[in-house]
Amino acid sequence: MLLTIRSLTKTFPGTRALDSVDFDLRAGEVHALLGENGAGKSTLIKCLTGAYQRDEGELTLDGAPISPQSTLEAQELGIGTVYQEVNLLPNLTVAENLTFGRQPTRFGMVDGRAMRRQAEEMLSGYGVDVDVRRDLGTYSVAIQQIVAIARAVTLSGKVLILDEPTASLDSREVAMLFDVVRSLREQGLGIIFISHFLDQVFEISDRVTVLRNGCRVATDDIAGLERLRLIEHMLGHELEDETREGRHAHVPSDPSERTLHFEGVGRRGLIEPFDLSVGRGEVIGLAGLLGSGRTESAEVLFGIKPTQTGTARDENGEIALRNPREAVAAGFGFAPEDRKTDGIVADLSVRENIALALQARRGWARPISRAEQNRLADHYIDRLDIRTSDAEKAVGDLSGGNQQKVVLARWLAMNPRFFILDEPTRGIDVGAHAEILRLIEEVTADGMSILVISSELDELVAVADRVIVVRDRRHVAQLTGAEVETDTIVRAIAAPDADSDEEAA
Amino acid sequence: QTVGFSQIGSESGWRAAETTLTRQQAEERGIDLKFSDAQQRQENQISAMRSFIAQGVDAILLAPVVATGWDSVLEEAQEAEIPVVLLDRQVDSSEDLYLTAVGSDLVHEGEVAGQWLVDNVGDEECRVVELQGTTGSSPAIKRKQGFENAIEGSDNIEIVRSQTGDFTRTGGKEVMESFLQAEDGGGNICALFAHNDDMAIGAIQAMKEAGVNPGEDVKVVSIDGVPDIFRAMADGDANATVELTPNMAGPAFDALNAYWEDGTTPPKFIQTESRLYTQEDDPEAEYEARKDLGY
Amino acid sequence: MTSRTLPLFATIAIFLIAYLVCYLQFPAMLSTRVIGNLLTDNAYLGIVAVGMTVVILSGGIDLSVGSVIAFSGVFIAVMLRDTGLHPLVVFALLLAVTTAFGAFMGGLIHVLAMPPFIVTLAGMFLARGAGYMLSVESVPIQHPFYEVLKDAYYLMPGKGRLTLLGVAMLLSVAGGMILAHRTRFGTRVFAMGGGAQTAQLMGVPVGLTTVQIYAFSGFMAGLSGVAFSIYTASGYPLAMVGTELNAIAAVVIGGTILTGGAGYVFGTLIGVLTMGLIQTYIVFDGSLSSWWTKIVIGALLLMFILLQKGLLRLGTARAAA
Amino acid sequence: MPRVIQRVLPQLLTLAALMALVSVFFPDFLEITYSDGRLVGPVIDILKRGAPVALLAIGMTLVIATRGIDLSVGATMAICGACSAWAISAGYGLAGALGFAMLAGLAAGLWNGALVAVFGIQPIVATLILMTAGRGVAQLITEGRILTFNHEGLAFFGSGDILGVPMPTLIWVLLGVLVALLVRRTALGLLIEAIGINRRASTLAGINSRVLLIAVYMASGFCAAWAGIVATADIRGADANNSGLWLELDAILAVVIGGNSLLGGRFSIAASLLGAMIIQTIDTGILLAGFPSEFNLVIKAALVLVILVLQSPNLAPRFARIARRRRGTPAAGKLTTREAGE
Ligand SMILES: Nc1ncnc2c1ncn2[C@@H]1O[C@H](COP(=O)(O)OP(=O)(O)OP(=O)(O)O)[C@@H](O)[C@H]1O
Ligand SMILES: Nc1ncnc2c1ncn2[C@@H]1O[C@H](COP(=O)(O)OP(=O)(O)OP(=O)(O)O)[C@@H](O)[C@H]1O
Ligand SMILES: [Mg+2]
Ligand SMILES: [Mg+2]
Repeated sequence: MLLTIRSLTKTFPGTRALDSVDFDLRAGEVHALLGENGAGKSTLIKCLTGAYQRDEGELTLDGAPISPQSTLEAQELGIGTVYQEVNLLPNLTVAENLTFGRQPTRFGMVDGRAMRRQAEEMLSGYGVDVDVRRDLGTYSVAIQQIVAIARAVTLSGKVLILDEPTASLDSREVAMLFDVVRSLREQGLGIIFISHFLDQVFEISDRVTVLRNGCRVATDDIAGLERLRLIEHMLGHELEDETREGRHAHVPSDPSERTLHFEGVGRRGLIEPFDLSVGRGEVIGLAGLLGSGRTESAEVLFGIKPTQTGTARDENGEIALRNPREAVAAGFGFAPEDRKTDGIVADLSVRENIALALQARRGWARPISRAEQNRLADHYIDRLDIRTSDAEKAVGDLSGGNQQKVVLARWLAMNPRFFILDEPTRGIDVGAHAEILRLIEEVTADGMSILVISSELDELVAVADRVIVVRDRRHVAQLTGAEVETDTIVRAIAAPDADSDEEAA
Repeated sequence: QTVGFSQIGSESGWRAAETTLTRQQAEERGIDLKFSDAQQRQENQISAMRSFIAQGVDAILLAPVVATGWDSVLEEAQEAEIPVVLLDRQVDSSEDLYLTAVGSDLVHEGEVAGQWLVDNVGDEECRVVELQGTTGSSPAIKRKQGFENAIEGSDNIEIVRSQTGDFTRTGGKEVMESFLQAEDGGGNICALFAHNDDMAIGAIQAMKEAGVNPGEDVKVVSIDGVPDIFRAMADGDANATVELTPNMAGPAFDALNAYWEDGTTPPKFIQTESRLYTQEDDPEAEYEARKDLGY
Repeated sequence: MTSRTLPLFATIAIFLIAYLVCYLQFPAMLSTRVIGNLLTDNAYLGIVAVGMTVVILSGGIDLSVGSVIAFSGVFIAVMLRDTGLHPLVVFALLLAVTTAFGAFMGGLIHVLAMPPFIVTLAGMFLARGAGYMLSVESVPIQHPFYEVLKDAYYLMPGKGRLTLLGVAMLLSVAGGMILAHRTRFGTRVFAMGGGAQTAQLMGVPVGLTTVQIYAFSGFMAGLSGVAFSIYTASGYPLAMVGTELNAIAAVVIGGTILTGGAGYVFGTLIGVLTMGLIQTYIVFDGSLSSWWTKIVIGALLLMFILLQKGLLRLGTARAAA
Repeated sequence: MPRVIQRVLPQLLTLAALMALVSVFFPDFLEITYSDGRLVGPVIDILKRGAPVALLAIGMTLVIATRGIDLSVGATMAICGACSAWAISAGYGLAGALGFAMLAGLAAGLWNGALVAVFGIQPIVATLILMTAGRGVAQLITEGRILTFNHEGLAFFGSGDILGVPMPTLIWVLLGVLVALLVRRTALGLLIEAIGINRRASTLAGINSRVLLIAVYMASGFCAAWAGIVATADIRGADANNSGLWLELDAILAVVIGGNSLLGGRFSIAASLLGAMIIQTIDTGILLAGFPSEFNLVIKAALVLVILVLQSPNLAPRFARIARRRRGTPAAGKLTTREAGE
């Protein structure tokens, strides 16, 4: 056994995040760690790498007891880790991030050329085109994710830990990552893989361990394990109708009913001017590769990066969208892609985070009463199944997926008429995933219009009435009705530049 | 003629008056005055002097913030053949390095104040509280020293409390309040010696508010001779002040003019008078005479 | 020119333009005398600002440096007066003391998880208080070795002096540049400025690095104290009040971001020279009253910062287009 | 225990300990007498002398909650004091004097707020500019002299008293209560905390962070105006050169001793006010104890360090845990340095 964990326990004020968990990792296996949001996966990892101090429990590596007090110590023991949210330094260059702590030196000084060479080598297996001399922060989340993986792979002499590494990657990059993981497995590394994508789990892992509420509920070989059974382990009950029909089959979209119109909105250097009309209760999907300009489209629509061209109007005339406040006033909502920096207000409680946007709209002079806030918080904690010890817990202390739910709750409480969701299910477990899709259905039935950005085409197919394809910062195609199928979307994304006749309406 | 003037700063009304008078005196004599405010920092004064030298002025007036550390810049001035006149405070450099110094003797000021107290209390037991200037500044050190010299022979006079009031009214008032608290509501205090008038004025207010009668219950003696202290004397709240004239530039320009004309070297120290004013000296008139001098 | 170097170039450009403006008004501004003075008169500030740059790059701040410089002056003067030690020995002792003091503050910051602003504020009181306890008065330094140091200058054509102090500052800046931009320690500093938690997860020994950073700042403050003692040949506990704010302003004008993680040591040199230029300009003009001096310094400071912001915005806009 | 009390408990304990310490050196410290219709005693002195720092700390708390800092409050104090003294001498009467001072304070705040929120200059630097230039402006008004006035009405704000309680004390208590009510009874407190913790996310949630930031700096200027009025009224003159000199540092110290994080977010005005009183107790205690003045700074630094150590976020939970263990309740999990959460 390469790595063993025995009766690991970790308590936070008000929460027992891990309750005497056992875990084994063999050399040369990929071991998936599964569980709902807040089950304790990330906590387990952090206790293992010394980022958190555990309360109880023994760790052994290669038969010898270990007790890393810091991540540095863990690195030196040969444990390389990619943490859930990208944990690299945006203000350093890619090369510095990759070689951090082990930069080649000459006469005590960092040898820049050798460092660059080393960094380029580290990245060579991943098929990305990156200038390692540029600041990491200038690259997208996806690139950062890959850099983090490349770094962890190099550091992992014995164990590689990947905490939701694929959350912001598209299928091409996932395939590339899995190639790397497979070759590491062949070299005899032990790999811990955390993901909410069961397909990926089945594709790459040899064994799975399932956590629920901080306890280990099962460890099994993947071969012969049934998908539904696995989900049952995770949720503690069966999942109701996990797979469903795409809804475009049910709701035909009639262009004449569209009430919200954007004409020629765009911004130089970010996204070329595009038109968009939205109908009541309609769900529009935005598909495209990483960096294609989906997020930018959303930011322009929500006034974060104000439009330089074009207008927006509804039945009552033109609407101003110069900043998010005006967008909110116009009845828009926006759940951003990067919840950590753009979404949550970490030190405020779950209650306050949920009430925040509503309060901002009402103005400072009319506070939402405490009772009302409590009611709101309880309602959404219940409805979105937010796992928290109570509504007063700081959002920053919630697990990643639950933070995402809080951000959704904040906007649902506003009951916007046009709700933009950028990667709404990133890092969300299967149960909550289904719950969110159901929720979208519910609110659109009440008349809310939704724009969903997602890298998971299945998800788009499942919810969208219409899909717009974005490529190279341009809206290049629109798929409606029966065209909304995974294959057609993939083809539209990959189509060569024959877009002149296919240009979005 | 162009003259550079490196002033310490504008930390008090007295200094503002000195600046105003220097400008006035320069104007009267048709001298082009280059003024530089060093904001209490010696390094700014040194660099200002160097800039004056680089600019090639005809003379430099320097009111040094501190006594030490002027040798090298004075040497530079000498090499460039620019005479330097020190105003109101001294430096501890060699006398060859500057033309002359105009000022009063800080120790002497303290002695005059102390002597006045000695003369006025007679044989009574007298517990004195002292408001010091900014800790470490040369007026604070020298005035304290002079005062102590003067009362040395009188065993009945004793400094019982001494704290810094930073040369400010607020400081004087705050420290005096705590002195009053500590000394039985002021009943135990016979006299106050303040290193400058501003602190004395603050302390007078503190005494009045505490129901102590300044000038009678507690004798007040201080140094500088700013207009407000004369008004306090006129009101009977203060007893004595030792004047430090802000017109240092007049004698300095006179000395410079003589030097430019025929190379007369003035004496190395031109001492201004440290005159004692008491309530008998028609404080009302003194106030009127001073109130527009830019204090 | 990458987005990273943009602030640096903006700073340099503004400095050169400002110098040109000054020269047009006062041709004497371009003499070697003024240039020599600019280096010598700001040597103490330049040296301490290098330390401050490293601290700010790490996302911290050190308010104690002004007091530490004052303490250093008093320490040296008192030691030379009361003991027979050679100045070089005293310098070594002093640097050991100030470095230890910095390290102590760094340790407190890490162990107590207190913000550097507050810990170094207490340090500022403490260092000045310690200076007072050594001597309340200013103490002159009379030592033959100091004469040697003082007279060590190279007379440039035009009577400008390139002094030992000026050279020491340039060397400090060069050393700081190597330390911050070319060593692993420097990368750790930038990493801490990018985010302490992330840095910790990436394996930065945060505690040790914090101690090292403030120790370095303490060392540079001590060095600056030595320079200042040579400059004024005395020690004075009241000296250098508010120098920390000048140092911070110089660092910021030099294009370093106060929240840490981005900046250049060389920019700090330009920042220091810019501050010196403002001073010199005001003295050359010589017509400002005490209060207008303050207002004009503030206004020029604002102008530099706004110009820099403007240039940056222009630059990024062009890069985006 | 009510939440407010629980929040300020460390500050209360510190203050009590400090008072006990001063009493050792000065036994009559806690004595309060009533004479000539006024309360007299060292404690009353502290409540009165601490007014400027306490007033500054109110505004500073709000600014710090937004993750900013306001170095200009000392200079603003000087400007406002000068304005009030000038207005009273120019015959605008009491209302004019107070009005001009408050306007000047608000204007100073507007300037800072605009630099921070509109031009995006970092708060330390933005306010450093006014810190430098502001004192010049104040001196411009007074022409460098102490602008004295003879107006009992204005002087009342410095040395008057109502029912024996000194006016400065009443002013800071009143303003403190008003501001605390204003931020806690409305949503302002929440919104300020939100932009302090994550300005970007707050803006995306529709908060008008720009206006709010400006308002907060204006509040700080307003508080500084009152501090300036009190200081000026106290000595019946505007001392532009020295009024509020370096007081910004004491105000920041008060906020931090009050347990507020310099990184923004959660704040408590009551705790900051207690912090101001702690600082004033140290200052007055040093004066009363009668040490030579060279020791003032060292004593202050040492006491501040001790207080910081005791209140440190790393040590405080440890003390709390020990206390809890004494009471027999189970201890919470060990928290290292604000653990790296996701
Ligand atoms: N720093 C912290 N302070 C307090 N509670 C915490 C902290 N970090 C995590 N928790 C709690 O511990 C529990 C486990 O969280 P963890 O992050 O391990 O979940 P997870 O399994 O990784 O979930 P996800 O899939 O959403 O990432 C959650 O209930 C969370 O609220
Ligand atoms: N594979 C890549 N190689 C180089 N640069 C990339 C790559 N992917 C993205 N980028 C860069 O990242 C920047 C930001 O992309 P952004 O994330 O905003 O786009 P997006 O369409 O919203 O994609 P997603 O939301 O899936 O991450 C773009 O400027 C792009 O140049
Ligand atoms: Mg997790
Ligand atoms: Mg995106």
